[in-house]
Amino acid sequence: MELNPLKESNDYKYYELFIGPNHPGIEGNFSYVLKMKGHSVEEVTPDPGLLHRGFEKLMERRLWTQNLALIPRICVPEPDINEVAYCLGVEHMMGIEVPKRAQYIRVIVLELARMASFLFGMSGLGGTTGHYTSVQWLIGDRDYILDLFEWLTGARVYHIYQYPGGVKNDLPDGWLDKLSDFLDYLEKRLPEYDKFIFQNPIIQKRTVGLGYIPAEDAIENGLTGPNLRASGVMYDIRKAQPYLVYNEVDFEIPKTGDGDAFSRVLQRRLELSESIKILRQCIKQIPQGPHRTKVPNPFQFRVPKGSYYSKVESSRGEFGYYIVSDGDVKPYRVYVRGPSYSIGLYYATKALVGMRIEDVPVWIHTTDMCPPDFDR
Amino acid sequence: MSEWTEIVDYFRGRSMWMLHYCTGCGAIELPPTMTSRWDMERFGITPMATPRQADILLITGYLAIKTLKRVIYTYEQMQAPKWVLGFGSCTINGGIYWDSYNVIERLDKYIPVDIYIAGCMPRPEAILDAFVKLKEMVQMGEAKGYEKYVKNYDWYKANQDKVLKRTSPVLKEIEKVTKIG
Amino acid sequence: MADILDEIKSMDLKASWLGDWEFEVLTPRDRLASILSYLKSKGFKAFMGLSCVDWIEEGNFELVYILQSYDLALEAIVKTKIPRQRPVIESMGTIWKLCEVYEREMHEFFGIEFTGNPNLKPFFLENWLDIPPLRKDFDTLAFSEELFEFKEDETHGIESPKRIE
Amino acid sequence: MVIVEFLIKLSQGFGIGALALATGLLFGGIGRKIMARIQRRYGPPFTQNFMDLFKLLSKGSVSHGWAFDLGLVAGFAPMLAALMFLPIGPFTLLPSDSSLIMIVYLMMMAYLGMAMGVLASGNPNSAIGMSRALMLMVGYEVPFAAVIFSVYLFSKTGYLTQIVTQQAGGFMNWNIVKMPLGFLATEIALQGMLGEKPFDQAIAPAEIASGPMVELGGKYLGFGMIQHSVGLFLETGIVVDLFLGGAPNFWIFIAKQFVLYFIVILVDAILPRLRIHEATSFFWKLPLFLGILQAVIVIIQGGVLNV
Amino acid sequence: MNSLLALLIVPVIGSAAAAVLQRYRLVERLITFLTFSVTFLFLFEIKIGDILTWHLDFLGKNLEMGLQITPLSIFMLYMTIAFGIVLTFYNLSERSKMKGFLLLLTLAASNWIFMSTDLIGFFFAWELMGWSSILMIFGGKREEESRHGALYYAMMSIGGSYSMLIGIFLLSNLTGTFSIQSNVSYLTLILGLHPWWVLGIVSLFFVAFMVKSGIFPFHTWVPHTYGEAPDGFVPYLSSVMSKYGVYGFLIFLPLTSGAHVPSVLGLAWPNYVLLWFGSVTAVAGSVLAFMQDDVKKLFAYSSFSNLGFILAAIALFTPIGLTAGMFHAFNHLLFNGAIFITVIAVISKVGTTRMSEMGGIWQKMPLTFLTFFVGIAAAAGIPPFAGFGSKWMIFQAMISHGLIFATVLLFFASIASFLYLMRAFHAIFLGQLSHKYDNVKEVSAIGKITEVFLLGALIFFGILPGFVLDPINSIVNSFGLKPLPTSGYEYINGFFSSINMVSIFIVVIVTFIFGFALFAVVAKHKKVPQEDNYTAGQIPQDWNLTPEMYQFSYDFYEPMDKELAPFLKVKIDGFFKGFGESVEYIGEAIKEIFTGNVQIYTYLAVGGLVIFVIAGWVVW
Repeated sequence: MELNPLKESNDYKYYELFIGPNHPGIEGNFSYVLKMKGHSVEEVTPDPGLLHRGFEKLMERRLWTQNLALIPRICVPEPDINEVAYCLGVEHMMGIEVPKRAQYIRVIVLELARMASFLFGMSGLGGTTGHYTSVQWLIGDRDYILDLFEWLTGARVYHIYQYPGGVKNDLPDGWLDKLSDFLDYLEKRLPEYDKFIFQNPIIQKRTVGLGYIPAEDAIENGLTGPNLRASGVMYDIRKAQPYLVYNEVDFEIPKTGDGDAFSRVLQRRLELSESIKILRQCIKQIPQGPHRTKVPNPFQFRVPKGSYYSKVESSRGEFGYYIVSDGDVKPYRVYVRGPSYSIGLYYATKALVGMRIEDVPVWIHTTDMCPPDFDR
Repeated sequence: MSEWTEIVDYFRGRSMWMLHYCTGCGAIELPPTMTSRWDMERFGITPMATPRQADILLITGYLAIKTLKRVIYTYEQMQAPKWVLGFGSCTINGGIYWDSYNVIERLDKYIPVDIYIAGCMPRPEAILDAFVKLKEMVQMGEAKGYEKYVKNYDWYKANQDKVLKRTSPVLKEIEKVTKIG
Repeated sequence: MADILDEIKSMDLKASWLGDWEFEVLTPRDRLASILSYLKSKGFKAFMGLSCVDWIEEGNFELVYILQSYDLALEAIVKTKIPRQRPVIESMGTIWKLCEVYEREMHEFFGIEFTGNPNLKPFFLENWLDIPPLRKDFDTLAFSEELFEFKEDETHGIESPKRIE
Repeated sequence: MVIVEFLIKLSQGFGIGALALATGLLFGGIGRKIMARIQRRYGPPFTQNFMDLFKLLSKGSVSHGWAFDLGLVAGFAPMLAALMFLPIGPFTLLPSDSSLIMIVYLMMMAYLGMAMGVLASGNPNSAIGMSRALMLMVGYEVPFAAVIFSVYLFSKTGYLTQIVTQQAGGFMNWNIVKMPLGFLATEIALQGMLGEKPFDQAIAPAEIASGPMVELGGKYLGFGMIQHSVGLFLETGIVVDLFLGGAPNFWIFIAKQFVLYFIVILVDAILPRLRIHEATSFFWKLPLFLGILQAVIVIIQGGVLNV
Repeated sequence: MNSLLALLIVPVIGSAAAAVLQRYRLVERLITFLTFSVTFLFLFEIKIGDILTWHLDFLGKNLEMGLQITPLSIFMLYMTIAFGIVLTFYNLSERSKMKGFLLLLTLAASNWIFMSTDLIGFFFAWELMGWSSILMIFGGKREEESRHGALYYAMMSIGGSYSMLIGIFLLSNLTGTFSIQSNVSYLTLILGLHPWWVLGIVSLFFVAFMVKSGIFPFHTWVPHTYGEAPDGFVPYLSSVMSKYGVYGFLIFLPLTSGAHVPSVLGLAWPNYVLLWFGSVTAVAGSVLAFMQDDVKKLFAYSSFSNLGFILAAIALFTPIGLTAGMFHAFNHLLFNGAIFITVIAVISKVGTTRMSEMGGIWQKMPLTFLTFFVGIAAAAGIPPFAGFGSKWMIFQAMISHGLIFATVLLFFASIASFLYLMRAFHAIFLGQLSHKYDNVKEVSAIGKITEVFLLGALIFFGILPGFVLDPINSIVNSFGLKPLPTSGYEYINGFFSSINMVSIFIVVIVTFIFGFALFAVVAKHKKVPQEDNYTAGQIPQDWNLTPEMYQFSYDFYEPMDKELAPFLKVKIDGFFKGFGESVEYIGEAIKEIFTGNVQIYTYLAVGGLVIFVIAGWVVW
């Protein structure tokens, strides 16, 4: 009975497999080079930079307000967080007080964007496991949100709607009604999704217990957002360090707390419900008033000397802007901290080892990483 | 023989498979175009996994130098007839990244482009419109970018090499990097 | 919450609040490792990012370490300056392994050498021969014009793509 | 005379091949349409698969050598050959050789040929895909074999033509009524044979970039499509002949095939893909149990043929 | 009558000549080849019913010994000698360390086995065959391992021999004669009275046969021995020598054809048990085969898996079962020979037996590749090649008895055989060609002739099986069973249906022609090297991608291995590995006690056996 391993060198056992950039299993234009043995991963090398545009350099060359047109492009599925984070930083450094109504509008926009991003992220799971019907449904429903955005801002994807001191336009008439109609519709759809996706035995079979991330690991490796919360660390910037008017609305941090792929997706699904709850409260509570305060004209727009790290809770985690000003009309330095950086470029090299190839794209998509935000 | 070519072109126009390669941020508008709202499959356009199987290469937005290299490699792995769709302003003149050190300015210096879609980002309707236009061009036998690539290969290659195979610093007058001890 | 700031101040370091939830600590570079370890032991377990600012006029690189404490809901921003002429600093990979990835990026974009980091290969850029791009003296527009040679109505003897209305 | 007869058979064979191909492509097209409607979209035209095939056959492609070419042809020819022994409605081209096991083994030759072609390309993605396809085959062929054997014992013949004639005379004579468990096992195995979800591990685009088809383009992919379409016709046709009593004419035959395919499509639309070892062991549990139970029932009913 | 003796004497003379001229490699090989050919010529001289007897006075006992030709023996003789000719012809150009004189001794022994009418002759021939093959295995490439393999084989053989010897003495004590025929008829007679007694004696014989054929649970020596035997000898070992066991089974199987014993599903229960041994062997062989990385071991397992098929079929002892079994024995000889000859051709060119180090050889050895392809297609049972008919008949034979579990198991083994064949095919011939094999050449002209011959034989006997089925029918007839109806050379008549192989062949050929025509008519393709491959857009040069690093063949069925691992652990890995190890351990211990030289140990073991024989003689 010969079941002993052969004795000599092991080199011939390995081969390389490229996941990305031109591969249906990767998210965006990004690449993992896997060293494989059999059907399992032995070593992971990420290859970023395929989307590197040098934002941090370009922002130094543009006026403070010009940058608003540039930065939504850092994170494509959910561009508004960039604008808000940047505006929050600039406003803090300049000491601008933002009107209440504008803050509410910002929360509405942020939550809508978060919902769109969650729907998009959940469709990634369908795409990798071959559950294409769920992809079609989720992306189709996401389009209603884009329609709302289009009405509000004039654009489907890149809104360029925020401005230091408020938002560019007030809400159009009837927009809030439309929004609440949409929320009604989505609430009707969600149980269907639950049945179809989250209670689907095969989806559960494929994700439950996959890619378990313990809480310690999650903290140590800089995971944030739903990925962190799915591991059981109940930390949400909206609750812990409330910005805008998040302290005036009531919402929960859902607890799934397993740290496996399924709980990461489930976390997003439950937070989607919380977003609906927040939006409903916003619709009720939004005050009348101006939607922006007066700020200097773009060519005189100078931010006092200093630095500040402003951050918001995005659908992927903590999105931070470290802004340095030397008092000029242009920023001296802006550093963007994307939430996918640590998980995509570092933690994946540890987590994917030992996984079968069939689980790799599922793991990638359940962490919902977004290559543009670490390539910048 | 020309009738035969016409028939072939007709079917090519009705069955265009695009490569599933999200080269840039324009790819975010592809899922809506593919899925239930706009349903690209109506026109026989389906995403395909590898360059061997695909007819259309979508350049969805800006191209970093690193990506350009891979795009060219991918394009050369595709088999004729093949078409390239430049997507968004960035492929036309660099768009908002006109002064970026890592983003190319004009795509058709490096590979032949059959149709550009302007806008940042182009709406799904614009994408569909481009596909329909491309279909018409293919059926008329006008979309011959791949032949242009073969004919002017040296010119394209020279442009590609200038960007991809640098042997010396681009900015020469700037003083040397401080030597690190 | 204020305790931690006092403690840091008592260690002979400059520290101040930047906002409601974050404070900055200015440290000389030889004390960087100890202050980071100290903060980690005080609950700032998560490493959020490493940035660098090129103060070209004073001839310094300022390294910015952003740490996060989930228990205190606080952010600590630790800054240290190194000379621009000889940008060498110890790698913090011993405290956070994750830090090595950020250091690799900073090495590429600013040309800072991190001693003790084994993996400082090119990361985002390929075949980069010029000075690191995020330094202030790097002119991205000139670079772009030189390399990509963009002219609005350039045809190169090949007909430009057809415009569709 | 022999030559004339041969030529007649040859032209009939061409006819059957073309018919099967057309039906398979049409089924594929309708399947895509149904799938689109489930996914709340309009979907491609019914004829989309024809256009795709035509385009593929007229498109340029790469070859990795003659083994690559030979493999693709060897993947498609035996499938066509197996078709010649299938009773299609009342018509069988070569009724005297329509042994069921022989047809199953001819189909396997098609897989062998296909495997040779795609593996000659030297891409590890296709190697993984092929290893998965073979592992899955161990899964679904075993319950299917159990069903075949129980049909053998029940009908006391191995000719498909005779199995069909024995079911003549109305619905109550169909094997689906007499051997419901066996039909159930076959239907599940059919899902695996056609490689539809949850058993599409072999191509799994998100995991291995469409697996065996990675290096196929143009006519090679076209040949793969022909093989798939003919295989679709053949496999559903075998099940119709085994359980649904064949058909008095071609149209009813196609209709019955479509019913089977429709079920497959519906399952395909709502289920994601299993992992490969889960899929294989799934086949060894419920379907194999059903198949063997069916065989035991047949044996108890007095099906043992004492020699 | 002389030709019967000639079948024994010619090989012995040839062997002596080869032994003398051992130093001149080519001459030795030529002698081996010529001896086989001459022996084959003598085959034409003999016919069924030829008999030769003589008496031997030994230690005061008068023994009647003899040689006889039965339909079974002539079938076996033709098979073995014809295959030997092909192999020795191929070996003319082969550089392995095979010793021709030992092969010829084996031939003499095998001829004696097939013709012997008495148990003494049978036993001595059996021993001669066993020991000469053991000595042959010493000559493997890796000395230590091949000694190990030979030792293992010797231990198992000795075990089998002792068992058989005890059986022979028991039997002769009961009947007073050594004649096979009278002993078998005596056993048939007392079967009704003392079934257990008969079963015990027969089991003693069966153990020896099972060991020689490598039937579960006595298969443990197979991979070791096959893996280490000289390359040139492995085809003979696997194709021919495994059939001796089948011959042995067939001597004793008619015992239970009477209706004296309780039966299961219309099958006498000893047969039923034997059938299960066969089925389990088939499955275990297949499953173990697809976990191997060593190509010789893989096909060793494949070989004993097929022996399982044969045993399961002949255990039925019905006309169709017997026909199927014998037919499969023939087909196995053919396709296994083709596979092993191509495999050793590749091994001799690339210098390794590890499959994961090979790959892409098809570009360098096209004819070998094609032969191998047809070989595995036949082994997988694909029409219209040899191998399909027998598997098809085995399934029909099994299912007609309602043996659903065993049939499903066999079908599983058959599909699993597809897995390991495909894996070997991929790992050796397909995939990326490593640069270290850039200088590999196709086999020499002699090798090409052999391969073309085997290729032709695989197709010829595939589409005209009647040429084999006719002699098999006469064997079936000689066992007192009613042979299957015949209706022409191109027909195979099964239980449920019959098949015209020529018509299938024509259909396949026509569809292939059509396929190639279509392939030629549609759009043109471009030939690209294997380096130009899909790498998900990454540039291979950037990642220093070598062909070896883009070839996946190690752990090919790892998910399946994991699924099956629990079964293997409990059933085989635990008990039988322990069994195998203990045997090895004893061998090691003896080796340590004595000189440490296995050859001397072997002589000691033979001496022990002789003493044992004489002791037995005196006691009984």
